Amino acid sequence: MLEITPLHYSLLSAALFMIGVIGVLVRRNVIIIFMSIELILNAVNINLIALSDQLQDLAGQVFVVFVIAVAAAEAAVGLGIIIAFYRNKETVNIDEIQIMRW
Amino acid sequence: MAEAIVFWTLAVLILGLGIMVISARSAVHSVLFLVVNFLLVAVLYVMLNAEFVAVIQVLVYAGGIVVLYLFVVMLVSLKKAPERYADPRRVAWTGTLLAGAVLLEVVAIVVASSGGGEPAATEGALGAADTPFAECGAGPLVSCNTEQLGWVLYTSYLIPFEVASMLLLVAMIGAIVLAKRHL
Amino acid sequence: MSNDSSLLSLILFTPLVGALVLLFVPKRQEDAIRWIANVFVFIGFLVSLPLWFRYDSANPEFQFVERLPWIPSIGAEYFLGVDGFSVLLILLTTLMGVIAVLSSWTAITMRVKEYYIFLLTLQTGMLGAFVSLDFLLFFLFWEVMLVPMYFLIGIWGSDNRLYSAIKFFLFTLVGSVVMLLGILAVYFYNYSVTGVYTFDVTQFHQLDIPFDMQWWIFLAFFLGFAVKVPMFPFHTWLPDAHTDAPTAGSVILAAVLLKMGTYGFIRFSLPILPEATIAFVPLVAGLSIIGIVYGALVAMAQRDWKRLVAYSSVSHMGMVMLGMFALTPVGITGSIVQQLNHGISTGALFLIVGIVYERRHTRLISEYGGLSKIMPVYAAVFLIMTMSSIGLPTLNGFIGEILILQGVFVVQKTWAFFAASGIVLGAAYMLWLYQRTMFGTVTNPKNENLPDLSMREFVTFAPLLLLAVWIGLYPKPFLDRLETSVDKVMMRVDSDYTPRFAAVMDVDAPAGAAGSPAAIAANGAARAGGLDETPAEAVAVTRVVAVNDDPGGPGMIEMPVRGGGRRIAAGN
Amino acid sequence: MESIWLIPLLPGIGAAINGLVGIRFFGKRLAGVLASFMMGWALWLSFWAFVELLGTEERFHQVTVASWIPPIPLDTVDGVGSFTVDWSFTLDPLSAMMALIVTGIGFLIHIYSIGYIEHEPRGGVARFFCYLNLFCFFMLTLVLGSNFLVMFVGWEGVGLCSYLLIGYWYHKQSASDAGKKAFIVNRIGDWGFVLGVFLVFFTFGTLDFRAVAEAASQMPVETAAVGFGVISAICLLLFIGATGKSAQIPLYVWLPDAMEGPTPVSALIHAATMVTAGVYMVCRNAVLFTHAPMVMEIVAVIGVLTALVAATIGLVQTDIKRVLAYSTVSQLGYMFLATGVGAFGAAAFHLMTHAFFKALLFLGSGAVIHGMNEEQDMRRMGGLRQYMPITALTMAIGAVAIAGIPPLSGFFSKDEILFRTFLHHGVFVPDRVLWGLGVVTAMLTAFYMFRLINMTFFGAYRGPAWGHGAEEPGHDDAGHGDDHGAGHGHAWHGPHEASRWMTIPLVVLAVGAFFAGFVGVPIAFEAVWPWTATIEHFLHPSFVAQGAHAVEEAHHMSLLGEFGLMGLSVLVALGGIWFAYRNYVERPEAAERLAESLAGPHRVLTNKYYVDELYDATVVRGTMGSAGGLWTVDQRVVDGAVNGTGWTTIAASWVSHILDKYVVDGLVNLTAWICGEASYVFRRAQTGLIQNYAFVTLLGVFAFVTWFLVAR
Repeated sequence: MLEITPLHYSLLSAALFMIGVIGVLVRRNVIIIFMSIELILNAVNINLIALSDQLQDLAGQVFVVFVIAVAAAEAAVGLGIIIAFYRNKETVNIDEIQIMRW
Repeated sequence: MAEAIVFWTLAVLILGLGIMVISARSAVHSVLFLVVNFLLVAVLYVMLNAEFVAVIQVLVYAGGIVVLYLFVVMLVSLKKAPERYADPRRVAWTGTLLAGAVLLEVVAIVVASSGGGEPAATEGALGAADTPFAECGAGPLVSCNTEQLGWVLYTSYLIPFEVASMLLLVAMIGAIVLAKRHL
Repeated sequence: MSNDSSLLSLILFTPLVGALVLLFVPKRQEDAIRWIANVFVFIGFLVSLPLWFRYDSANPEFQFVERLPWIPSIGAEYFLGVDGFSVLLILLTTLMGVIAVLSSWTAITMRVKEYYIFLLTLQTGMLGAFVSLDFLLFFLFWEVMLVPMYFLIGIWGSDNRLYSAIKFFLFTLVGSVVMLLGILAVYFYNYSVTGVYTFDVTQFHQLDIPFDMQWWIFLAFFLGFAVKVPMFPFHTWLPDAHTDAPTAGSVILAAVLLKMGTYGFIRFSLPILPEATIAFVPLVAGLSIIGIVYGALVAMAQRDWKRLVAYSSVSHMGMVMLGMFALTPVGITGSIVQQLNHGISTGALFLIVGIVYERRHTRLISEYGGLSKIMPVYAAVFLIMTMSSIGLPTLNGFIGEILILQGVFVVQKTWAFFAASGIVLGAAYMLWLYQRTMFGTVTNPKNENLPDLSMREFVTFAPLLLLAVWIGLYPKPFLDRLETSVDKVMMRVDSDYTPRFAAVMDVDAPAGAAGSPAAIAANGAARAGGLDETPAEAVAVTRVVAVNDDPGGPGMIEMPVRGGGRRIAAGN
Repeated sequence: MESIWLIPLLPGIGAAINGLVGIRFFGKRLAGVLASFMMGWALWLSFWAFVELLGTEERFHQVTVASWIPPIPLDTVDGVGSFTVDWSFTLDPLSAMMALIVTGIGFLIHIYSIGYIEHEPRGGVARFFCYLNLFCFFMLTLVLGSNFLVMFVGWEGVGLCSYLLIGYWYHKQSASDAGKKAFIVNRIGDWGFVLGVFLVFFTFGTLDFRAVAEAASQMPVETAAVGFGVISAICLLLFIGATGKSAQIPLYVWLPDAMEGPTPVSALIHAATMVTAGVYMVCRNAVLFTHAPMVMEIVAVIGVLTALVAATIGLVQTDIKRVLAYSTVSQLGYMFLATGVGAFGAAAFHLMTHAFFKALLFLGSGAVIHGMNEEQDMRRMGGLRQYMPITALTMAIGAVAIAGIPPLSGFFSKDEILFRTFLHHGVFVPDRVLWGLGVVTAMLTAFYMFRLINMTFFGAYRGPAWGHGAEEPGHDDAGHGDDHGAGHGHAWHGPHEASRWMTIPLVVLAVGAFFAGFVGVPIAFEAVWPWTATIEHFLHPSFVAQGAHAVEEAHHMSLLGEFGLMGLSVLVALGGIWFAYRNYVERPEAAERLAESLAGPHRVLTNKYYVDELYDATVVRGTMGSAGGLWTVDQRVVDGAVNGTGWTTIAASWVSHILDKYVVDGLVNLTAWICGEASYVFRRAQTGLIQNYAFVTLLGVFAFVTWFLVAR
């Protein structure tokens, strides 16, 4: 309980991950859904860092760097899409973002 | 002992902030919670001897991405939050419950698999054996972490690194194209 | 000829380059387009002139040869080369191209850009057919020609242009499809003999294809070429196409496109399929004679000026075919010369129609009359061209006709007898046309102030007039250039024919050289000597005799026992 | 003598100049003078050539200018020959004489034309002289050419020129019709001619006259015993050509119509030179013809029949020029009669004298027509001798000459022909028959010529009245000038003598017509006139092969008989003249009564035996009909077949289209339809709500993890 092992980190990241997932599932606001995705990514990062520390392997950190890069890209493009969509539909309600069904 | 205290406070704070993020009414608030969340995660990284990543976390996430979110939130001026719309087709808490279930299962798996976690230091040697940077010695990755990371990035991960840069470039252009009213 | 190594390609692609350049000219600037087209086609003519001067008429081989792999997998090559026939026809093509483009300066006012692009593309297509010594390449250009012509007729034509255009296209296409079969047959036969896949025509010229196969292949080629000539039963596309085509189209059609068929016969059918050719002589000659008389008579019945000229060219082309299938040097020479003459005179006649059509927009002969009072220069040009068309001595038409008829006469008197009647009929319908349009008083008030030839229009006629007189008075340069080529063909169809250039050739040169007449001559001599008597030839002989003995007329043709060659028996 | 090729070339150059620049820029006088100058130059050259020829012993001079068709091997009867033609010209007695005639008469007629044509518009004058010069160019090529093809160049060329000159007043329908008729009829003749030429090459392997003659002289004479051989065929074909060019039966019909042309043209082309080309050609090939006696017989018969028929038609014509036209046809018949009986010298002799007096008569009639303001109908003339004495006198001389009154030229030539005919022993035709017909024709000739003279120059003036200045003389005759501008635009002051340009040639020709005969005085006159039969002796080398120096077989009979024949023909001629005088001067009404009493024959004659109608009904209608028929066939049958193929193809394509649309494509559509229907069920899953998808994903994760948990 007092000694912190990678196990704890993994549990933390899992919890955070699920929080993110819940956010994605529950919220209607697309922006917030995006933020939840960021949370999920962070959860993953935590896991990677922890394991890289335990395994004394830098690969984990490297991947984190890449994840961050991808996250940045994703945020940029995703938010761009949101702006464009909002400009046309005057809404960010995910329920109304279904023009591509069928 | 100190480490444990720090970890637990951090853990509680991170999870709490996470919940705040996904539950805040207004988007602005959740953005703010998100910033704090990221900062705390950065601290967590420092604890795990990943200074460089921690710095990146602060600079890119807290400094860049979140500001981006903030702008978007400002741009998207909603008359009423989407949550106000009654939506009979979907039940919020089914998702929550399911997520919770999954979480429990994972916890169970993790706990079971670890079985009274032995100290990480034991595997230190085998990790160090095939690490490409000999000059840092086989010791823990406390010292010259950034240097080693840079070394690895620019040698064995060079191609993915370049690809990532391309990805960012493309994303930048894409974002501009998307956000611009009319080209 | 190393210095001329790329002359033919230059000639071939200059018009195409012009077309490409035109693609980038905005279509509003019509005058610029006209200028560019004229300049390019004129350059094309200039670069073709060296052929006339540098062609070595003493050398029986193909000259200015270019040879590059094209589709190696099937042995098709980019293989160009010319001999006497193609040199003259290429020069005719480039000249007529200049004239056609120049003549449509004011005639074409809509879609000018596309018009000139099509015209230049057509030019390249025709030249390609004349220069290519690779059968597949020839076929490619042969088909390429169709498309621009189709659009020229279909877009810029008159009354029911679509009907005519489609008729023209389908008719020729049917023929060429059958021809393609023939080509493939030769191609695979050649492979079975030599084991090499090639479309090399000079190689085909040395094949000895078994007679039955020759017979079928000849039939295939015949359909392809006879449609284009056009010979009697296949001629009906011609009047329609001519009548509805724009002036330049008719000029090109008459002057060059029709020559494709005859050129095909002389280049492919005769040398590749000699025995079958001999077997088919009576059929072709018969159709030609029918064509001569028939075309002339139908021409007499026309009320439409252009249609009359079209039918007259049916008659003339019949003359050309007859001369060719006399299979005598004089006849073949005459038929080539007559092709040039037909190009010159009929082309000019279509230009002449075009000029009044541009002014009056009608082709009905009854609409005109008494024009020689209003347009004296025009009348004079028309008179000269009429005379050249009906074969007045000192003009070009005479040379061709006299050579053809003389060449035919020694083979079969009755043919010459009927063919010569075409001369009378020709005079009849042409003079009648001239009288109805040029003579008499001006009855139609619309004609009263038609402008005479403009400077540009006269310039289009000047070279034709010049050529008409030149060929009429001193055809020697033209005949000299044909000599060796004619002999090569003769040696194929007549195994014991002694070529005139035998002296020039050194016989003990390495004889199997590709297409070297020495080799062929030796081969022919051997066959004449009856050394290698293959069953195929035996078949050939029997078949030939069977086809060729005609009760009518004292037997002028007798089939020798050997080699499918033939000799003239003493008459009556 | 090496420059004889210049003789044809000079008029050619004149024609080129007049045609290219003259029509635009030259004045009337300049154009005429230029053309006449060229002719004069040519006359000068041919005169010196003639003198040189007399000077030398060698009678044949061949000048090759250039190679026309280079040698091309071609099979002939005996093995492979070589077909080659040169631009080469021959000067021999015959061609020298012809060249003199053409250039001489041509020159005079050019001079005459300057006066005759001056009422035409300026460009028209240059055009006229251009054509005239061009004609002389071709005619001289014809006579000087030393092989068949060069001759054929001239042969066709003169045809063209006569076409152009007959149709000179092209705005007249009749004129252009006549021109066309002339050309096409000539073409029919040329058809035979070219075939003959081909046969010549095929037989002898060459086209050169001399060489052909040499070869032919080696071959047997194809008498009735030998049979109708190659040479006979050649001669027959050539003669067909001659009938076309020289207006013999059956192709004579174009010549009378040719009178639509201006009178100088009729004089030059249709009297003196072109129409004699056929005779010249026969003489040129004398060796061939002498080897084909049967064809000679045909020639003689055709000749004499033509002479007779034309003469009878000439009896009743009222158009002055048409009378002369038929007289020309008849005289040509005489010439062919001569060649037919082997008297080539006599034929050439008559050709020459005829050239003189017939040109004279035509020019005279031109002067009359001119003076009568384009009046051509003799019934509207009469008594003109007081208005135009020179014309009257010269024409009278011409008439006497053609009638055959000694010592004028016509007498000698015609009598020579009759004499030789009398001696001739035919193959089929019994002796003396040809001679008899000839004599009859001689009488008819004398009659209609003097009928012409009398109706024109004697008796009372029957023409239109003329006023002074303004009012135009009213006349309504087809051949008259209202519709061709000449004689128009200036008021007509009555019949008047023509200008100097026209009278001087008349006088010169009259002198010629008077004395030309003395070069061929019959041998019978040896006693009184030492230079007998000069022209026959001169020409003789042209009629025999080079090698064969066959001495001219003497045609002799008793002097008495010969003089008797002469006397007879003179009497006959005088009889004709007297009859004409009696009917048209003493009692003009007698002619009408004669016509009424012989109404039937008269109608037939005035309608020219309905030959034109016959040809029109058969040949012309036939050709036109077949043309129209074939045109229909071409549209309906040949083209119909093509279109039929097209339609059947289209129909087939429709059928297959239906099949394709409702059967084959039907299956495809059915499949598609089933899928579509099914999709309604499945697509409900596709809400398009991202969160649904995410939820499902999570479900998947849940399932996976659960499995993982349970599995171990």
